[in-house]
Amino acid sequence: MISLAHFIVLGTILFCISVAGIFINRKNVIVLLMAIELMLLAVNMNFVAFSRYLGDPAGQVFVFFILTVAAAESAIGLAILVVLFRNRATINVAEIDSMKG
Amino acid sequence: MFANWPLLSLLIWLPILGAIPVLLAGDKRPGAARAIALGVAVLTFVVSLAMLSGFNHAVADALARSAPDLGLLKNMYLQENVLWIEALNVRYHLGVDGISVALVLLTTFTSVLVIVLGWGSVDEKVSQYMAAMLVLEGLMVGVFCALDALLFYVFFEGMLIPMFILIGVWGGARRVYATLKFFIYTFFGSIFMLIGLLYLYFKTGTFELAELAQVSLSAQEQAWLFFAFLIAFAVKVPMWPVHTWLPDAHVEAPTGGSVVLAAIMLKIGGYGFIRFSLPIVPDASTEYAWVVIAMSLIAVVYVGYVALVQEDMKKLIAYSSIAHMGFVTLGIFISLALARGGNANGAAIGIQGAMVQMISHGFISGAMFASVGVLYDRLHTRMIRDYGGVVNTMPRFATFFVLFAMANCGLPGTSGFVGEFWVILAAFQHNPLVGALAAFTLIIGAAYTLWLVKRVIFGEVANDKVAQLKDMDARETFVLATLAVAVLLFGLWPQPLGNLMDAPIAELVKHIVISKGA
Amino acid sequence: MTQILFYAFAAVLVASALAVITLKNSVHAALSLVLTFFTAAGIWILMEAEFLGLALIVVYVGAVMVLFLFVVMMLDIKPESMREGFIRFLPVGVIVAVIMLVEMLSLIGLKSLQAVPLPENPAIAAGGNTAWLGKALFTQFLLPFEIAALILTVALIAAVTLTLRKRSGVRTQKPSEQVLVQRNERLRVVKMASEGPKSGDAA
Amino acid sequence: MISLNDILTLLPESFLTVAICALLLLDLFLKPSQRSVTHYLSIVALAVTGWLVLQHFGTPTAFGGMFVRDGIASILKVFVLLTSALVFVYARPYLRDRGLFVGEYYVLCLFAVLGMMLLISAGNLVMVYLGLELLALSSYALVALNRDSPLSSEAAMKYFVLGALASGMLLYGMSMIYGASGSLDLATIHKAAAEGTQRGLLLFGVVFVVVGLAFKFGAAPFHMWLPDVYQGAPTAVTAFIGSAPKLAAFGMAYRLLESGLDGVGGHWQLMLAVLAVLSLAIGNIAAIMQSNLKRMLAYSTISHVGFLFLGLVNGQPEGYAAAMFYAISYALTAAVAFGLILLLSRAGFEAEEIEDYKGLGQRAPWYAFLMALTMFSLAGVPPLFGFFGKLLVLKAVAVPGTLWLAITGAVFAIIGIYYYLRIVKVMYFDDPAEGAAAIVKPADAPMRAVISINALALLVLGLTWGPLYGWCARALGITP
Amino acid sequence: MITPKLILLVIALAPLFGAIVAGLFGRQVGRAGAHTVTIAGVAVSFLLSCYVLYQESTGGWGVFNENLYTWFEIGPLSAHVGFLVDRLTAVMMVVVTSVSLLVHIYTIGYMHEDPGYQRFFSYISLFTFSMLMLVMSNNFMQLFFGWEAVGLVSYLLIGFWFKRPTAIFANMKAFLVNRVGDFGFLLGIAAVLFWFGSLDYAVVFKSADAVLPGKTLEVLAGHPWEAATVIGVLLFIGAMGKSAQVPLHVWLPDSMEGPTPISALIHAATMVTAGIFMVARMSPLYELSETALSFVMIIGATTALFTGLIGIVQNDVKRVVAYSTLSQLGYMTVALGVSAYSAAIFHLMTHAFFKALLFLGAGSVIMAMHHEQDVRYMGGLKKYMPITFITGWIGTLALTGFPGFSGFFSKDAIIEAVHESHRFGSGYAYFCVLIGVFVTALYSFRLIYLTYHGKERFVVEHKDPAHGHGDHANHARAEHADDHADDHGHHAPGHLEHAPHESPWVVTLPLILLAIPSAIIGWLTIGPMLFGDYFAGAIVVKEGGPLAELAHEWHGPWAMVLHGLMAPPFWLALAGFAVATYVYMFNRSVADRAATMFAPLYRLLQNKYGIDDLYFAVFARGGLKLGRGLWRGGDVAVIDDGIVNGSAALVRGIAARVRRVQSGYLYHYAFAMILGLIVLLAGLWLAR
Repeated sequence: MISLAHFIVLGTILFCISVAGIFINRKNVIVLLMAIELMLLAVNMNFVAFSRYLGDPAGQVFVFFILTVAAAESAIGLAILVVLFRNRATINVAEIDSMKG
Repeated sequence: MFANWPLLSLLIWLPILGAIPVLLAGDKRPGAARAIALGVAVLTFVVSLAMLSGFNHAVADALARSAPDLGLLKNMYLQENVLWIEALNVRYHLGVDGISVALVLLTTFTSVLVIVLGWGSVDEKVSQYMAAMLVLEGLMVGVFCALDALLFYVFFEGMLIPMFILIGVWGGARRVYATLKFFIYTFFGSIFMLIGLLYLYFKTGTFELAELAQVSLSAQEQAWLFFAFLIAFAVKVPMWPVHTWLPDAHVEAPTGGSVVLAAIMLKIGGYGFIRFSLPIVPDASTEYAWVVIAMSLIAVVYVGYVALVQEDMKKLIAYSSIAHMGFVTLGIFISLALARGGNANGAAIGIQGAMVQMISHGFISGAMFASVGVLYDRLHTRMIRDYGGVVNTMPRFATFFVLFAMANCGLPGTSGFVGEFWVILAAFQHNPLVGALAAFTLIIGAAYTLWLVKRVIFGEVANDKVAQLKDMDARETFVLATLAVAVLLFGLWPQPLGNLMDAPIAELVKHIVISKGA
Repeated sequence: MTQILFYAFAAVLVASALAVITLKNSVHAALSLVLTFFTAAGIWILMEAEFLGLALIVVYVGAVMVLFLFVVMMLDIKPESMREGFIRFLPVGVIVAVIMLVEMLSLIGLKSLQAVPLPENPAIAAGGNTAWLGKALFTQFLLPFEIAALILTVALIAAVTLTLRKRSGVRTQKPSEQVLVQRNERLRVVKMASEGPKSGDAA
Repeated sequence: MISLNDILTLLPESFLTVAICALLLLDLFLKPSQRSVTHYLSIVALAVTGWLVLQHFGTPTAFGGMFVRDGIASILKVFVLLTSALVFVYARPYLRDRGLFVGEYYVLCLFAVLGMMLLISAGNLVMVYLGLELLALSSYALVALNRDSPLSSEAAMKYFVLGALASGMLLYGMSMIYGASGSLDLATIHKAAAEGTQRGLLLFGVVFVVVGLAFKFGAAPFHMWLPDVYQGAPTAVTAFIGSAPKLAAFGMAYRLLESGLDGVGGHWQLMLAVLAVLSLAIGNIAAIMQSNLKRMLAYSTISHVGFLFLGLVNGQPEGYAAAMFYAISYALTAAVAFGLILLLSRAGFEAEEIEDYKGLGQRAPWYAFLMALTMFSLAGVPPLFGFFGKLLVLKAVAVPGTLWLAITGAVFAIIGIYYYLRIVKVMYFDDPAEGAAAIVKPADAPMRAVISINALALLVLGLTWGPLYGWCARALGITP
Repeated sequence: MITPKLILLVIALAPLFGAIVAGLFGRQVGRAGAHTVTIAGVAVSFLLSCYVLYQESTGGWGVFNENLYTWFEIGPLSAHVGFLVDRLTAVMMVVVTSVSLLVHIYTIGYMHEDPGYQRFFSYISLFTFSMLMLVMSNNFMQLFFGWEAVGLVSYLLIGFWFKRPTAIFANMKAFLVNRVGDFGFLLGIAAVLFWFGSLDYAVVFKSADAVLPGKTLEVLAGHPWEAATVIGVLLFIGAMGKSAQVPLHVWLPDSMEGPTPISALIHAATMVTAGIFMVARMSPLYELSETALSFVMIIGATTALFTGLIGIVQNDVKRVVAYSTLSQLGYMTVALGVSAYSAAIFHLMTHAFFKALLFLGAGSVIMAMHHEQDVRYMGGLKKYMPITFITGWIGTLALTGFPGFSGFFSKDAIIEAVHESHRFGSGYAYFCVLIGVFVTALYSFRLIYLTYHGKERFVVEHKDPAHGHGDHANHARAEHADDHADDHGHHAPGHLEHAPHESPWVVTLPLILLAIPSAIIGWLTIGPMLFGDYFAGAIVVKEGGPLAELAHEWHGPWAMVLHGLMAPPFWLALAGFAVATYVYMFNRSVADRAATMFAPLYRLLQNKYGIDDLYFAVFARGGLKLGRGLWRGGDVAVIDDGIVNGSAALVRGIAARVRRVQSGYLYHYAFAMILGLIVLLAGLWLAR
């Protein structure tokens, strides 16, 4: 039978992949957003697993909220992205450094 | 009759609040601003005289009632004690003993003169200048009256703001550097004291100086606290090697600023040693007295030599101030060592000497800076080489200047002599070598002062500028004459000061001999 | 059986996740993210979290990813331009990721987790996963539920505020005006004097 | 089940929600010229909410512990509402000059306020998360509010991505805590943490939670977003996110760390200590070199966060009280600071370069004076408000064991003093630059009145801060 | 009611009153008013002093010792203003007031052209007051007051012509050198307080024998010093400053920059003898330390001989007299050193008269020569100014100790005393004082001859009215230009507009009045003062002091004169006289040949043994160098640039680096966060 550890490890791996994605990718903001979605997925994975193994609905309810918020979040994120693109005609992260120091 | 008025609060808040109408008068109407400021300052001075009489009455009553000796810092008069921050048990606790009274009087007295000095020499942003001066006065009085450590600290730090502005706005060419240096230096010193106080609060749950004086502390705690206090007050005094802010500040500050700085602010350092270091950490102070003594002696000799070669009059006087303040710290810590050595009389002489030295240095250095100001207002240079033979064109000024110079090299009959003499006597009893090094000031002090006099006052008229100098007007004469009277008075009749400070010093000596190691 | 499925799903999941962050073309990345979500949903269903599994697919694949693709299309970014210097940073990323993975795994303490027994699924008693969740959601978690609604409102307002803008020079029908139109705005009756020859002005 | 009590307990929040929705609708029917109605109504809404917060009805907790209403919550909420109201007042002229005087600004701000209130009252990880997101999402949108400004959108982008990353980490931590304690309810977690079940997993989660917190506060090394956002966002927005959210962040920290994870205090206290020192160092040192006032204030914020953390590292009620007091004092001071920038800026001229303040002492003595007060307060010079915040915090750590922290704080305070004094220096010691007009708008009397009061309050509170601290202390159950 | 107290107060305060009136209200009272009031004041105190002396000598009063005013009183330490008047004091008072009075009168003539007339009178009266306070003091505190006060006045008077660079240099030098002495003096007082716990003479002297012996001070470990020696030496350092003993003698010759009356009053008759008086006063302490006394004696002997030698090669009238003063002070000091205190005081008295006489005479000559002071441009003045000439001879005879004249008695007594003494170094001292006699005679008669005898070495030319009061500036800068002698200053040395003439009576009268005691006072007073017990009680000498020895073979002044004619000093003096006569009357060339022959020696004397140059190089230049080093090296370089600004720069440097971390790139920010996370995790990992 699959133990809780399996799921947690899976979640951890996902988490690390998303982290790696965030700064391997130095160009495309959209991919950054996707990486963040991956991170949330990892979190959800943990919650589901824990809730299942604790036999407690709270975890899964939390996942439900996370999904909701994540949707809202990506909506706003993409909106900002569009505004940025309108102003800069690019979403290349390497070119977005007008404020520094 | 005044004994039961809130005189101290009056002394603190009168000038501070008095600054508001001065500001309202605005820079457009400098005349009004000056008048109001002078009025406020004079009034404050009058109140401080009332305070003196009230104090004397109170003391007399206490003696009449043969009130029991409550112990150090408890025999305070004209006390005002209100709970300020009840969560931290911080109290708005004011009170004075002889030591404070002397210094408060010095403050109010000097402030009047400073306002009068600024009357003519400051002509831009007059109202702001006067207001800053008044605020400064109030805060300084507060420092000398506070019996609650935190209250003390608040006044102690608050002073920096007006002084910062004074130097920065009305200062000379490098004023920004000077004033920032002044502020950060002092802030640097005091913040460690703050931590020390907080630690004490953690130990005792109070900021009452009298309580703190009683708390027992381990040797290690005392050592830490001692150095925390040392940094704070050494910077303020200032002692070598943290003295370098003073010359810059003095050089750049407007005349009034220099006078206040030299006459009063430096005293706060010495006062701090007497109010904090000695009572709270007597053992550590004894153990590390040699450090302070060494620093003071360096101040006397090293700084004396440095003063010798200054080309800027103000800088020279600034360095001489450092050297003279060296006697204050020397006297204080010598006495500590003596007291621990069982020589209470010697200790009393030493601390008395230190205190008298503080007061007299207040007059003398103030007078010296005022004199330089008089010259500066005319030629707008402080460089010694730009002067020479001033006596030919300004005989009256020259007379005063020579008098103050003589006081500065501690000629008997001037107040400058008394303090130094007593401190040297005490120092000799501690260790003849220390005494000898201290007495070296007789030579080096005379050297730099008289050389200054020779180059500035005597000789042929150096240049046409000097040839066109006008002698002092009534206002300047008034200021210098007043100071001259003070200098001679306390030189020939120091007894009043002695009487004023005898009791608290005796208390202090009695206190510091008791080890409080836990 | 479940084990095999789990490992299969997990493998695909990780692979597609890696694809998301490595693929050159944003569209491809988005699609592989979709795949990731599908497999994740599968795993959840393995864990008897059916509702969330389906919700994931509906919400993400159905809404979020479409939104992503929409934006990608809208901004039409050149794929090749978006991947320069990728190789350069790959090692750093890999190293960091690995370090983190090691740290995390060693800290989580898998031993104790393996020991955790799988309890009888309470959802079954509650009449299915959905009912089980629903009950919790609408009793204990009512307040958060309301707040989630607020959050969505905010998202709505925000998105509109940021993106909606009135373009000038675009002709559109204004029904409100069409409805409110008046008769006299449509046709104007012009009164004019009748034509007739007059004495004296014959040319 | 929901009782009337739950509703009553939640009355302030509920009212605010209703008010927001009402405003949102009302705003649709207002002509731009009537926008002031929205402005004043939203201030009224905040005021009424504040009044409701101060009423003593309802129960300490509602919705089965989801929502906590205790003394701390009330204090923090009151000041959140107060500072937000202040910011509204200060922001109006600025917004009007830049065509940003739109209903959305107010609605989003109010939503953010609501988020803060919920965050402050959160009794459950879910509530923490949702409150946080409500706040965060509104803030993202606000930063990007000026759609035509490249800087704003860039700032928003950075803020958004990093924020999402942070909340991802926070969630990951929460999931671990959930796994360890078997509950999302902070009270239960508190118990579990105390008992030490699944300690390893719990601690593992704590790390991520602390990271999430640090990000929200802007503590180094999770501060990177802060300077860019402060600089890029329209000043009106900077003023908002620069002041009130610090209070909310403190509330969040208190809920998570004290109410939740007190049992493993030793660990997070150490982490906070490290972050505090880092923030003090980076904030103070980096601020020295700044030429943009908003950016400088951003770094100073970081350093202040470092100080605030000092209050938390001992996990003692006194420490929390001190930190809370510090947060309040900081929020009020920051409001003035940004308010003055708003006041001095005008159409086509952001008064955000330090150079712009040359000779202000001559051009606008009164505002220069207020700015000086603010700077000295931020620098922590008595008798100003800011000093006493520092005092209390230092007092909290000036005990055997953490004395080194006090000394570190002190040393960096000395470095910090420099850049605040620099502003005063520029205003008073430098002469006005060529063609620098009298830069105070004659219009908008209420704003000038309010900001004057607010600035003078820094002085007055400096002399009479006792009751305020007493309030905080009582809220944390300290009996003087 | 006339009490002694009142009388003494009047004596002290009368000059002070004069000084205040002349000083503060000089413009109001005018010149005449100024000198009238001051002279009146001094005259009063002179007469009363004589009365006091009479009372003391006849024992009418006994020892008067009272405190008049408490300066301060803290705990045990109290300092008073009080008078201790016994015979010693009385003698000093008379000497001071009498010389002062005469100098006052003399000044009327000498300074009559000077714009600073009132100021001058105010100063000298002030000086008289300070000097009286010094001698009448009954405690160390007041002694030090007077000590410093006379120093101040001397400072002001040397620099009286404050436009002269040389003058203002000389007065600073004088003050500083005196300060070196005071340095020791003050420490001496501190030591007294340390061991006696009091500053009152009476207390200290009474308990001296009980307290001091056995007490030691160990400043350098392993080198205990006797208390008595420490006190003695320290106090004597003060005396060395005031009384210009080697090596602190350098200020006195330069002090001749001051107006001549000052040189007479302060730098010959009174102030410089304060040191002698002080040691005599402290005899109860000195008697307790052989070491201290030997020290005193050797210093004195050295001064007596070597400064005299310098006098031979000086050409400035006043400087010659100044060096002779130094040498005579040396004699007094030697006397102290052999505990012949009364001899010292005796010589002090006689010296006061004849040295004042010589100085005033020199002044009179200088006036006649229109402020030309160089003897090489004088000569043959006897026919122009007979009174000055005669009195000058009397003074010289007294100085050289011609039997019968006052100087003879005092000096011979000292020499004999030294001869009798067996103290360490007395041999050397005896040698010095003997040779000193020869040297004294040599330079004294050289001076006389060069001044009054021989042919005139100055030219009288009648100046055309056109050139005269030339522009102020150029010759005010000229070395010897007095501001009140403009119309002479720009002349080639030795050129006079009109022939020299005898000075007015205000000048000659004091000369005459001084000549009388110079001649006879010795004869009259030696008996009681030296060999009687006149100073008993005032001066304490251990059993078998040299004077006691001498007292045995004392048969009255006449016998002493006769005996003196056989004694070596007389023959030495005669030799000196002979040499001087031969060289300067008949064969001037010898002098020049000698100068060339012993060139090195001559140069050595010319440079005053190079001591001045040495001091200037070491203390003045060295001090400045040191100061500059400490300032630039210590304050500026290390503390300011190093620590203060250095740390600021350091912070700024770090800041610049820290800024660069904030690169503006999103992925860097994210990277920072993740790094932070990793670090925290690692920390936890380690903490586990």
